[in-house]
Amino acid sequence: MKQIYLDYSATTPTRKEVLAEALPYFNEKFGNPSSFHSTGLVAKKAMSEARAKIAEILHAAPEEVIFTGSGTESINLALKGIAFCAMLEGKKGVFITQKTEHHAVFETLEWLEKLGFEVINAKIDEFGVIDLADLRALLEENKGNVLLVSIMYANNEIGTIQPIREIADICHEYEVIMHTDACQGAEYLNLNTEDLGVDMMTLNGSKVYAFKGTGLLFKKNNVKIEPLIHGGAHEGGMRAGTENVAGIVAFAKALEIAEKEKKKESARLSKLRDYMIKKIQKEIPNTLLNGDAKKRLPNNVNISFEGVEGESILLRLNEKGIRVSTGSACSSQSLDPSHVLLGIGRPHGLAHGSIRFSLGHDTTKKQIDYTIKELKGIIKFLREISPVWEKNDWKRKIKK
Amino acid sequence: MKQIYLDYSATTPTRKEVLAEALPYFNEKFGNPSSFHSTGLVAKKAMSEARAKIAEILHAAPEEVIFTGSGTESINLALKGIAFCAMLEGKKGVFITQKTEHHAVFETLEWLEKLGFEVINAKIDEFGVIDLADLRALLEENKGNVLLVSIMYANNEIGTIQPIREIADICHEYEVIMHTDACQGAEYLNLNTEDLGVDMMTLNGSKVYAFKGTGLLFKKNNVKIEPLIHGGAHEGGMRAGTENVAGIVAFAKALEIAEKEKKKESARLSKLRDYMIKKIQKEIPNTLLNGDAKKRLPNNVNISFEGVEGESILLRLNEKGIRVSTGSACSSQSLDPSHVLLGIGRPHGLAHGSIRFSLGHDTTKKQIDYTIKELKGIIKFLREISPVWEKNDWKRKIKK
Amino acid sequence: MEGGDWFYTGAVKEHFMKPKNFYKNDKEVKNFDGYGRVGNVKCGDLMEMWIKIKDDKIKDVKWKTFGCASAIASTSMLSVMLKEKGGMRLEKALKLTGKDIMDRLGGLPAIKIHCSVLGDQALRAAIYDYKMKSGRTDLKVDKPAEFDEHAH
Amino acid sequence: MEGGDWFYTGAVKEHFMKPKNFYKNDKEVKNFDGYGRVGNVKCGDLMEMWIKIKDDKIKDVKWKTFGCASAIASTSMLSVMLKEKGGMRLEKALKLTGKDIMDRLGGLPAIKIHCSVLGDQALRAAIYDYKMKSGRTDLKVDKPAEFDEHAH
Ligand SMILES: Cc1ncc(COP(=O)(O)O)c(C=O)c1O
Ligand SMILES: Cc1ncc(COP(=O)(O)O)c(C=O)c1O
Repeated sequence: MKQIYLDYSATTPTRKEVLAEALPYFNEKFGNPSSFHSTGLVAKKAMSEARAKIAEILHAAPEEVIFTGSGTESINLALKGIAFCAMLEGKKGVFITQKTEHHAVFETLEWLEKLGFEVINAKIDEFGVIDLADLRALLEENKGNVLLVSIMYANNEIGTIQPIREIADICHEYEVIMHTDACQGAEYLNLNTEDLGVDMMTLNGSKVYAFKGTGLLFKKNNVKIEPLIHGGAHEGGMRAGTENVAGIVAFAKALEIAEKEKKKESARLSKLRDYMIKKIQKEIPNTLLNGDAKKRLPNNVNISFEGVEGESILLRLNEKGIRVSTGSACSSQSLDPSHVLLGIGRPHGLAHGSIRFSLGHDTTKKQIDYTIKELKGIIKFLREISPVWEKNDWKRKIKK
Repeated sequence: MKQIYLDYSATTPTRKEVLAEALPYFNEKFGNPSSFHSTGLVAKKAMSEARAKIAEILHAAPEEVIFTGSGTESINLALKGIAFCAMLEGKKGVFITQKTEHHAVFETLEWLEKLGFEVINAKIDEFGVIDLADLRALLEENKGNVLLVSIMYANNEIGTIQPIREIADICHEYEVIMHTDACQGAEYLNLNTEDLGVDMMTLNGSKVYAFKGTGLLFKKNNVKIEPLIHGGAHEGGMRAGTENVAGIVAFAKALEIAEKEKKKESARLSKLRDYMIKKIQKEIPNTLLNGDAKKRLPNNVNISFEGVEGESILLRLNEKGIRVSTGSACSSQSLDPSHVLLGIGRPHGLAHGSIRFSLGHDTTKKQIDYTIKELKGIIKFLREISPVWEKNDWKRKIKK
Repeated sequence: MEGGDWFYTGAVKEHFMKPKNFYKNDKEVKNFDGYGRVGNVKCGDLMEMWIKIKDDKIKDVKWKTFGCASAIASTSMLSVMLKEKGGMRLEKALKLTGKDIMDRLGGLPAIKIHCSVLGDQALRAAIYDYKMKSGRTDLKVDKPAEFDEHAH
Repeated sequence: MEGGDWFYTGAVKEHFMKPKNFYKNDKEVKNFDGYGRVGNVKCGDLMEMWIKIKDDKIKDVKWKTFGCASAIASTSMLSVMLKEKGGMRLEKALKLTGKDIMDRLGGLPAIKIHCSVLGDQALRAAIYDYKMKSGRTDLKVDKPAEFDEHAH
């Protein structure tokens, strides 16, 4: 049975061209970039070129690109970097964010709360889009006290795209630094940081057909942060440790390809996405699209199926070779329903019954058709054995 | 010109068998271990098996192995993990270490000093071996206040091996937790944590023929630390972020091979090492071995050449295809002489004139002979153009 | 548990993919003697159970479950356990624990254990319902905490 | 600067691997007119320079250097600059800066710049020595900060 992978938002395979570009750095050009001899300098050169390539894509200076060991580390570096900087000056302060951020943002902020920082969530609407007026009000209310605003570029579960430029502009009116977690946006959205106006931005390799365990933080030169990992002058003193040269080379190659294919691939997938949403809603009754229909990642389809529970759908699809996700991969091991779906106001029943299909490079219309055919049967059966399908009334309440 | 790589302590190439084992996890078995579907579970299984393999080598429980993105991160996790734990309880305290630790340890501790923690160096002798009586005295003096003792297993520059078991025993007499940075020891020394008695231990992949950008922290279950990177339940909640599955698989394979070949390879290299030291000292006058002749890594030769400066030796050897290092790779970009050599009391002149040859898997006697032949000519020439070779008297003072 | 390319054991998979004795329509349970319902949608697990009693033995079982694979599988497995060997005696059925079901499933991941516990609770609720309807006050079963008077 | 498999420029490499005009023995500098020594072993860079003056021009230069590749290369390059085109006029030599040497080397990494600066200091020390010995008090050169009376 061929696998139909519809979980590209959880992670992507490494593309062949990307792996090929990186392979020599494992054993042929394996030097430590900090070494002074030729073997080291060859590695250093590869790293510098990768950095320059990415800087060009981001419209940034090379030294504004800090390579990290994951998207999560990059986020921790941005948020704690600002917090520790304040702490060393004997200050605390306020972080503004919103409810549908990735665990990496909200758990980091939860931890900073324990250290005495304050965290405030700006309001979002039922599609997960930030309320700009509320953000402005919060900035006004906490004037002089806000250390950072962190709002994700695109949501990993429901694909909602935030108005990053507008958010950055408002932050800058109040002279507040803005960070965005762009892990899910990199493949499809504009990464020009001049256009976006952000001060810091997180990307990772595992979502762009590069390596797991790679990430980066774009940080404008004028933004002062403390390092998260000490121990050497690597990455401009911002992230110590022997650099993952192969991973960095792969990351640059992958972003380069993404940039080249962005327009075409986004158009292709947006069409597939809309086709899939429409067809599911037509063929399966009592479903609900989560997230915004338009301000949405080209590859994201997130749907709640009334009366059934997500894991059961996931595992039955899995038996048909179809790989999908309930909420984010990170939370699959948790029993709580997705904080994102609860965050946009979905009742628990619907939050428990959601499936994220995330499309990607290898996704075809044929795969989508096959998936929907199988899905239809699965939902039908699970509803048949579900005690909430006919009896409960929450399903009627939420219908629009 | 064939390259003679004598800088294995800076980094190692990935071994063919190791790369082969890891390659499928880039695109064939590329799933996110947190994903619930089969593609995810296949990756999870590989990771679990890697963890179990390593746990067996360390004589630890699988959940006592926390994978990180480098040795440096592992060290930061151990040290800051303890510090933040204390901070959240409203406490500060003392860290005990010694002067020849890797930058990852001493720069992390320097940073913790800024946050209000105290750092004390235990005395070492001229070979870099810790003074156990002094350690005990410090523990006695600071009774009830010491949060952690961190002493490296083997030094990366001069190869000195510390009496880890004795250190751990003394720490435990005072009920103090002990961490060891074993990045340089993994290939050659006993990694059985029951034998060593340590509570935490750092290893990394880039020194054991696995991947750069991989590391781990062994942490006994009863040791409580705060995570360094928040954002998910990965690694038992101790290190969030999508796991570097390929890197983890590679790490386990590499440690497995190391364990198998440890005895034989240590014997082979010890012999080569002693041959090299003897031959250099015989053929080149006015040299000085740095570190202990016996309590020494099998692959480390570190020698000061009077009257010449290390970088010049390094670059002239490089022209002959020979790759060596002055001090640690990390500090190559710094003008200060090695903190390790100054730490064991070498005068600046000799500290500036040191070269580390670190042997490894591909090193042969023929390579050593060729290296010494070239080295001899290079030292001769550099001394000819050196103003300190005949005139200065520091060189005589230090001779023994 | 982390062993293969499936999260659960083979038995869980079997009972999840091909559940036994699940409720198909009202006619099936028309002459049943007890009914129980536990859990709620908020927690992500909800179960209904119908039992038919004869000679103090459980002669038939039907169920419905909203929940994850382990919830569905454990209810299915419970129904098999109750019906096998001519039907389980009520006395014994009342002693059944979540662990018994779990053991038959070959174990469950720690985080999922609460699901299988729901099965024995649904059973107890159904037996309590039977006790009330039949006047079998000798049956040692208390009113379930979540017992919904109106549903019965 | 991070461009290749060598840390420095081609010119640095050339002058480091094949340094020009370095001191070979005392006889060579017997009739030289000025001597300077700057730097110290502690900092990792130390330089000696001997100059021969004729008609206010530097006719010959010899040097010794303890230091990194850029220190050796920059002294070598300086010696070439001083001797070329029939020898540099003292006046012009006194205006030489570290940057001039660096430019001829095609640049140096920021962290290494201080090394090349040592070359012009050694030269100045040597010219000061010549000034003292020859009574050429018109030469605009001050006593070097590190001037070692006993060494001269
Ligand atoms: C002794 C020692 N500790 C720590 C490290 C840091 O490891 P990494 O470069 O993987 O961060 C190294 C090597 O770089 C080392 O030699
Ligand atoms: C939106 C978002 N932020 C952050 C991350 C974390 O990235 P990583 O897994 O590389 O740490 C992810 C994916 O896991 C993500 O989707």
